[in-house]
Amino acid sequence: MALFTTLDDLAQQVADEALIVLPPDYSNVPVAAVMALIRRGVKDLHLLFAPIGGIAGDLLIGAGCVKTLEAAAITMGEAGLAPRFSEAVQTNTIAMLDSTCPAIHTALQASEKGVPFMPLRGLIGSDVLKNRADWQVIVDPFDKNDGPIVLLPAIQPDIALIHAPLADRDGNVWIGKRRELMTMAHAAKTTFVTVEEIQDDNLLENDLTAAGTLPDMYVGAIAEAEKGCWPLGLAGRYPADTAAIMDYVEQASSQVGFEEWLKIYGAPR
Amino acid sequence: MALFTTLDDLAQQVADEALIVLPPDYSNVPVAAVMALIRRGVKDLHLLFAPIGGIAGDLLIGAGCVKTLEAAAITMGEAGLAPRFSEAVQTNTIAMLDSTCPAIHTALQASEKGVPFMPLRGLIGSDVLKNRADWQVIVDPFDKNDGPIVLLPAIQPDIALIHAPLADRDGNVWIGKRRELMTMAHAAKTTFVTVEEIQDDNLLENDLTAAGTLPDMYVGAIAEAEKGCWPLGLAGRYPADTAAIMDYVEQASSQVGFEEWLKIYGAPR
Amino acid sequence: MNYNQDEFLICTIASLLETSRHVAVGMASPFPGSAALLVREETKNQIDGLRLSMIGGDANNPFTDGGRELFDCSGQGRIDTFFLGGVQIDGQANINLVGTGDYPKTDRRFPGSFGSAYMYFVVPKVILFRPEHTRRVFVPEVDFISAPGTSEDGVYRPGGPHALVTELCLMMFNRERKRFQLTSVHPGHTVEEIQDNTGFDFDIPETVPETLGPTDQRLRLLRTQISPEIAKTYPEFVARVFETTV
Amino acid sequence: MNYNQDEFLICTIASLLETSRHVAVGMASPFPGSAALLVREETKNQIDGLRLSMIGGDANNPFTDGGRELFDCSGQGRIDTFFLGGVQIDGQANINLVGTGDYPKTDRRFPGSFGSAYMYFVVPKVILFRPEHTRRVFVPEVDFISAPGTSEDGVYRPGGPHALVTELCLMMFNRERKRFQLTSVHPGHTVEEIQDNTGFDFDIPETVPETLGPTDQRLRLLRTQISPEIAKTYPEFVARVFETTV
Repeated sequence: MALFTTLDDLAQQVADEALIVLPPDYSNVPVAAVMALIRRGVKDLHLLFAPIGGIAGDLLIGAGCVKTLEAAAITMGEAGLAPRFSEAVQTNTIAMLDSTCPAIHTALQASEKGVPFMPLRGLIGSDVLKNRADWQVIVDPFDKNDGPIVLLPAIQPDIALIHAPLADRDGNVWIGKRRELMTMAHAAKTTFVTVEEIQDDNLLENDLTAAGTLPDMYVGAIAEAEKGCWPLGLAGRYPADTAAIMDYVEQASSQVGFEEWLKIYGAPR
Repeated sequence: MALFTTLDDLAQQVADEALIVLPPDYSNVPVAAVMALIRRGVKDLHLLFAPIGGIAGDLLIGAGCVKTLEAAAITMGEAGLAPRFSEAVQTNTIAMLDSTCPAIHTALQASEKGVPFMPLRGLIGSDVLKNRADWQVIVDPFDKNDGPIVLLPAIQPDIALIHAPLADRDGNVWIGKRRELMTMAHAAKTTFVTVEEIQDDNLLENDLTAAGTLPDMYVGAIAEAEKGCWPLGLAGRYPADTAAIMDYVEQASSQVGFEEWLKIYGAPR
Repeated sequence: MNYNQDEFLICTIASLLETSRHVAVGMASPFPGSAALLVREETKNQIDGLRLSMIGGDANNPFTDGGRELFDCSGQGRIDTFFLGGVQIDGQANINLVGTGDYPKTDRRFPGSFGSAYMYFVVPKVILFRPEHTRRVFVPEVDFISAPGTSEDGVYRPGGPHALVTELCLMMFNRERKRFQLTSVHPGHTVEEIQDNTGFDFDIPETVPETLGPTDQRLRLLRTQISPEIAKTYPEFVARVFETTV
Repeated sequence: MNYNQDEFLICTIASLLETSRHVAVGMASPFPGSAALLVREETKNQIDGLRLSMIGGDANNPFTDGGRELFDCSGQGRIDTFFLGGVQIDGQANINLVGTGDYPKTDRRFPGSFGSAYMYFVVPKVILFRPEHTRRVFVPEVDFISAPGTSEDGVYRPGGPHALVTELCLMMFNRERKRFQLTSVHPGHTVEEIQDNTGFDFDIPETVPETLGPTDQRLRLLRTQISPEIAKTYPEFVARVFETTV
């Protein structure tokens, strides 16, 4: 597999039924890659957000690509509820694994460390816990008086799918302080990256950029995608296109409106 | 407590019997601060290395500041064995908690996450495990056939003591890619930092520096200490003074020689 | 000085933050964010002034260890005040952020539990903020417990509900009694109106004062210095709340 | 072309790396580091050429997540080859990096176990490197098990000992038989000499070949391109090993 590829070829490499992890809306969401996945017609994804999703999740759900969704929330932020997500859950057309933010971070960290589980405080008495047959509650073996504690099984995604401002020709990717992308990449079997641009200088050889660089050993494919987060923003590069997001929420309130939106904005750019 | 202080005042704020965590030799070791601790006459430290130590540990042990030492190793690298450490363990004058690198990283991560323990693979059948009454072995509750797995209790240091090239006037500290310093600081109750220099520009407001910055919320004291790692090096600033380290190992082979060395090099600079 | 409802709510939240040391503000929380920015500005010259950490944008966001740092930091005990809302909230301060109806087949699905199932347990002072004060929101029992208001003895729980701010009133939560108590009624509203619009029982003291409105000084600060700051994270909110008043 | 003992050892280790995909090199490991750099250079134009991650310095060190990343990365199964040594090594490939005598009151204390108690379990191919081949090192039973060579059934153990390189010979470890087998004897030494200097039993095939010396091409590469590269991490080592031969 060539490390450097095109957006649509990258999407071709995502298998049906794959467990894909996507970043939260504030963190380098690869919307252009999501559009390419929809064009490729990917099916039955197990989609995980680390830990909350927005338009990327709504798009994949609306396009019928998702079988199972795991997230702490799906929200369009100030623009309101996520329309395709809400309808899909209400009509039971996707399986929803409701979680809570730190549980997803923790389950990814478990995979990052190669351990089968990790503990997490809280959760006891919540219906989040009650509905997760895959989670366990034990008594803290170090202190029997410490009360019950939840153990979360590791989640190992097949693919972490992220966007970044910059990669270098060696396949290193600059993510800056968006370290959830680092955890996602470490936890996943491989990471597919779309980038605004590719530079010649090696990111690891400069102390300033090295601090925010995902090393190439975790990266399986890189494709250029200018404004690859649109209509979401990319910190330090471009702001979110709030009008476009508002417009999406309105149009996608019906499946017909969603499909029309997708016809216009989901085409290759 | 004033955030910005002097080296010797910083050392005054370290209480006897404190649990101090220090970084490994390749990562911003605050040797000047260690000298200041020795001048202050700190006693009965519980000294933890994250995860291995070198001259900083040997100095504190030789000067009689350490009651308990926890580390995966103490080594002078190419210069040989750590003389004061070896003698102290052989003559049983310090309590040694032998560990292994990932166990220390993991125990600090547990504290970072605010959980009482974390699991770790490996270890089963080793004498490292056999000699750690504070560690536990359980059967993986998710998969009874997965075999035994070790649980490590969280370690919360009172103070993480580190050196860094740069801080800003708001108390943020640039550590670059030396992320073990981040984990140490998150895990510890507070972090004391010596720095080469202090700049006016806020490190968090620049995307490039933010990626490698420890935020001020974790920082309890900052003191300037030029060449604060000497005789060790500081990546990107100055190399290790190999001759001085070799000289130390030779002189410190006896307690008398050690004390003479300390008289010369341990004075305030 | 005149003020609108949103400014009043921001200042009511602010009054609850005056003893806070480190306030964290989660996603989609412009009111709490504004209130915390306000108190931070007011206490900036104090040694123990309010520290604020906001996620959801780069402004006023000190975190450099990814999305998990807010939660790790809270687990370490570094954060003493946080905010949560609820599609439904009941009299034991259980909150539901997931949806109404018989889960998993919700009648109306909302975003999800976010970090509530954790933060409610570990942050000492959680302020519930839900402007809409109706029986649709304040129900006898929530349909889904995103995070429980109280826990049995023996459950590790340094944190929990502290207060509830709505468009009608301020309530404080009594952890021993596991009940809310009405603290003050917002100007123009009555105890009876609050009872009519609340689906659960709560304690009502003999005399219930009126919630104090914002001082002119605080309002001025909010409109001049805080609104551009909050706009960095919530531009739409600022355009809506402050356009007619500045 | 003439070569010295150190160059011979580096090239012997290199011969074990030819099928490796991702080699990690720990602290204080100049011989393994040199060998891995050599094979990386030789395979750099292959699609599946050797990837190398060295800690202990900034050169050839790709890690950006702190000291734990090497271990996490190994736990993820990304690293297939690692190196360990031993103050003592026994016939079941148990290694002791802590000291001799009755722990904790060691007669002679060495640095400690480093990451061995973990890496030996999770890295598929661990190469033991210990130049000194004496009965002081190769003992019937180690005084302290920093990391065991083998584990009982049911213990999670994708990794373990693969080979042993000393100044006298190359042995391979047979995990089923839980024993070393002599693979080749270095030029100038004999099977008998190895038996005399080894404190444990090991398997000896009927014919034991001589370890192949380095090719001229490999030696030239080592001296010209690899020595400056390894000097970035181990300057003293390079000064000692290569000064008389370049």
